[in-house]
Amino acid sequence: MLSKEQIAQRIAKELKDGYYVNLGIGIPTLVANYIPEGINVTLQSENGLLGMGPFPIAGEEDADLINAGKQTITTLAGSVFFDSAMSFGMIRAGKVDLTVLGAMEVSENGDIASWKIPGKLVKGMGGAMDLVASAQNIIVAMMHTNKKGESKLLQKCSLPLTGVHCVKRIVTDLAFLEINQNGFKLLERAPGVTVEEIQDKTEGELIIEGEVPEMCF
Amino acid sequence: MLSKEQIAQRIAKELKDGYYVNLGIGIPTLVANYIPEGINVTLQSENGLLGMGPFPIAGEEDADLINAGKQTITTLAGSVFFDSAMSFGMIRAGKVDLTVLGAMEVSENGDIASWKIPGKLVKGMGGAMDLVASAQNIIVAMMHTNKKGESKLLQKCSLPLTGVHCVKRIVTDLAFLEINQNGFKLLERAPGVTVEEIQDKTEGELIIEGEVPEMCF
Amino acid sequence: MNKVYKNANEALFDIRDESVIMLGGFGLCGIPENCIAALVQLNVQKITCISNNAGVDDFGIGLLLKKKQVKKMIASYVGENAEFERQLLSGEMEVDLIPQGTLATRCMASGYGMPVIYTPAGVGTEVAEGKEVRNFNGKDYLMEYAFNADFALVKAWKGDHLGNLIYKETARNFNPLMAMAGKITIAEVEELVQPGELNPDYIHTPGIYVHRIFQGTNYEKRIEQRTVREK
Amino acid sequence: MNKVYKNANEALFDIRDESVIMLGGFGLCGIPENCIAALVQLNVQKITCISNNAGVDDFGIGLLLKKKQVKKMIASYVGENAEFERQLLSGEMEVDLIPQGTLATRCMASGYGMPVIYTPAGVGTEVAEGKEVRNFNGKDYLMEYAFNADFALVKAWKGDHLGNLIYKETARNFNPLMAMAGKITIAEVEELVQPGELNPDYIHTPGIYVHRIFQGTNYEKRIEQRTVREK
Repeated sequence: MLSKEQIAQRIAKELKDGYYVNLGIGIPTLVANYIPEGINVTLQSENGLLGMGPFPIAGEEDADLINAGKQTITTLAGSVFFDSAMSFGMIRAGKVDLTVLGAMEVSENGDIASWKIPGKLVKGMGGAMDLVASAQNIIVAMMHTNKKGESKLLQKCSLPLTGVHCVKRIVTDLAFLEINQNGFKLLERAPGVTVEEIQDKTEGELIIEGEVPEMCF
Repeated sequence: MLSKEQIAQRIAKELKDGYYVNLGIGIPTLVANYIPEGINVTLQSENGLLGMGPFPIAGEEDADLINAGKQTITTLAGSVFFDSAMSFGMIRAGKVDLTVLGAMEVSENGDIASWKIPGKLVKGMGGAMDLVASAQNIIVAMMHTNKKGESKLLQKCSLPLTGVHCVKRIVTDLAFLEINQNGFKLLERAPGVTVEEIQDKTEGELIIEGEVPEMCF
Repeated sequence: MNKVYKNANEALFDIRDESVIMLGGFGLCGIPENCIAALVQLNVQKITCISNNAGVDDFGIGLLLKKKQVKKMIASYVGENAEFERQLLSGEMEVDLIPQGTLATRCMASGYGMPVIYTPAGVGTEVAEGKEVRNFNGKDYLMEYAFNADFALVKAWKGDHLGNLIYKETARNFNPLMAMAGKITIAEVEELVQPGELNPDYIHTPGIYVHRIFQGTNYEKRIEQRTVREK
Repeated sequence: MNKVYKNANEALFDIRDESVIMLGGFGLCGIPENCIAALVQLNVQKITCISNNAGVDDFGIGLLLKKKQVKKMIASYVGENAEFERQLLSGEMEVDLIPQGTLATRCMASGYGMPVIYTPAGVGTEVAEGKEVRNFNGKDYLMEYAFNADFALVKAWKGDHLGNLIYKETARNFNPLMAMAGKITIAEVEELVQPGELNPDYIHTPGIYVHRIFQGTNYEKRIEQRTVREK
């Protein structure tokens, strides 16, 4: 079973040199800590920044410089600021190569639910609906099951949707999966996790072809 | 009969303090020379400048600094540069208070033709179609008749249109007219020009109500 | 034509109950602090706020919520505010949640004279309910209307007497977009300068969009998530 | 990921006959002089040019016209060019004239992922022929499609190794819009600097839109209408 850090680490292996990447709040943010050696990626923050740097050193926080999670951050040499319309413009235009975000539920046809639990608090979708509707290449980072132990990989989402037919790949604490026309194709198992356990915890159609390798880091 | 400079001068009397104004090529450009004392207007050039200044002093021309007529110009304190999409954005959004432009023909319902003579050269519409379609307040500056002595104020334009139902007022070498639902309403005569002469040279419906005053400068 | 006002209360002199008001900022970053304080002090009632977020309980738009001045909130994310949650669940306040990019682009559309925009954001979700869906090049888009507001209240870093504005870092966010979408746009700036002091190549909002401007005071610039690293 | 090329010929290495090419600039102001020279030298044939103007007889896009490299010209104003007129009237070249604001906004729409825009420009004229007209709030608008191009060739004042660009004065014009609309965008700059040398608040085109960049040489920057006043 992967820790949140390991989920981020596995996703980071999918980064390619020159990628522009948008990382959502939560586990996705951690991906920035595991960018492979020799790979240069530029992080986009949808509030209006390209080239997001690390958190500031204590005492050097700048209230005018935050990311989409409202965290204080820094810039790097070559960073650019822009307004939110241009920011979502470049997202809609498909200029962002990879989008990593969290989810409450994902369905076997690539639908995602992440912004609302009816009857409980509605926090709002923020930029998630724009991101999932526009990105060509979306990886969802999440736990395989919710706190009650119920699968988050479903035949059909039960919560209000954020977007339809958009998720391409999923990395959970148990597995790396790809969505194809038939369902969740199991690409890799987390170290020490069996195919049976993944099958057990996947409510949607799980596609297993041949030997499923264990992830390596 | 007015000279081109006097046409510009009469139009300049319509300027109000704080106006943002777009002046087309030709006679309209001359309006800038007659801005009344105590009136502050800001000139917009649709290639991407707000706050156009006078021509540069010889030897100080800057190839990167031109107006929509491709003439070398200068800036003023408080000028702003922007791209052409924002420039036409502010035009479409109705932020420009007054647009002055030339025309080949104007019809009594406010149509304007100014960009093409079939069979002869087609120069293109440039920004004229955007300007006439968007501006709330358009004054056309032109001669009352063409080189053959034919009226340019028509029942119906004969040339391909630049825009429909858009011209509000016209200043020619003979008269100051306003377009209302019935035709060209004669507001003022040029000094020494009779109502009869204006009537003679106006093919479209001319509306004359009471005594028509002579322009004063 | 004088655009310069002494302070927020004077610049907001004609604000009325039931106004539709846009407020720039993302989270607490780049919010018009002085204008918000004036709205509280002037006690304007039943306002519709259009803003990406709703502030926190005791700052930003949260101050207006606490005094129950807000009839309706149009935002994309409101997860930082418990009073907001209470008023929403109790039905005291209407809420319209719209995707962040849609919000930004609808403001820009207004400033660019575009009546509608098409965006794929929200297709197939409850955001699409009642909206026109149209397919272009094999992809579905929602038609969304341009937004404007009776008043747009924005915060810039520097501004001049003609209303030209420059924003700092990510405090830019929605400010230039809302500045273009106000029937009356009021800008508060940290530093008000004479025309000519801002480089004309680097102005983000041309003064043609700005009706009133004043130099704000006592900026608190509260940080929502103070995150730091070891030296 | 290296975006930096040595010169125009190298940056344009994969340009092909029949390419659709956008060229920034307004008149001769802010045109990609080095890229145009390379197109002439590489002798690319049957190209479609999208540019506000068509240059003059012996400079700018006029150089491509003279060598009959242009199959089709999409522009808003072409009144400065006699060779253009000749080829147009003789039927050697196709021409599509579109309003300047429509041209600008269609490029921007591409960079902003908007499939179409609505504009009132051209309603009731021959520009509207065959196009959808739609009424919003009592006003008619034409639906116009976003534009993109195989290559967008733009000219900036300064640029860095990541492709971030800053334009100077009115040489900005169409350049940032076309920079957003190229499947491959190639920027030539007067000064190429290291990342970090441009102020991140003042960059006009973020590098995400730019695929290749090089420092141009021998800029002629010809002036079309030299107008001056007395001292």
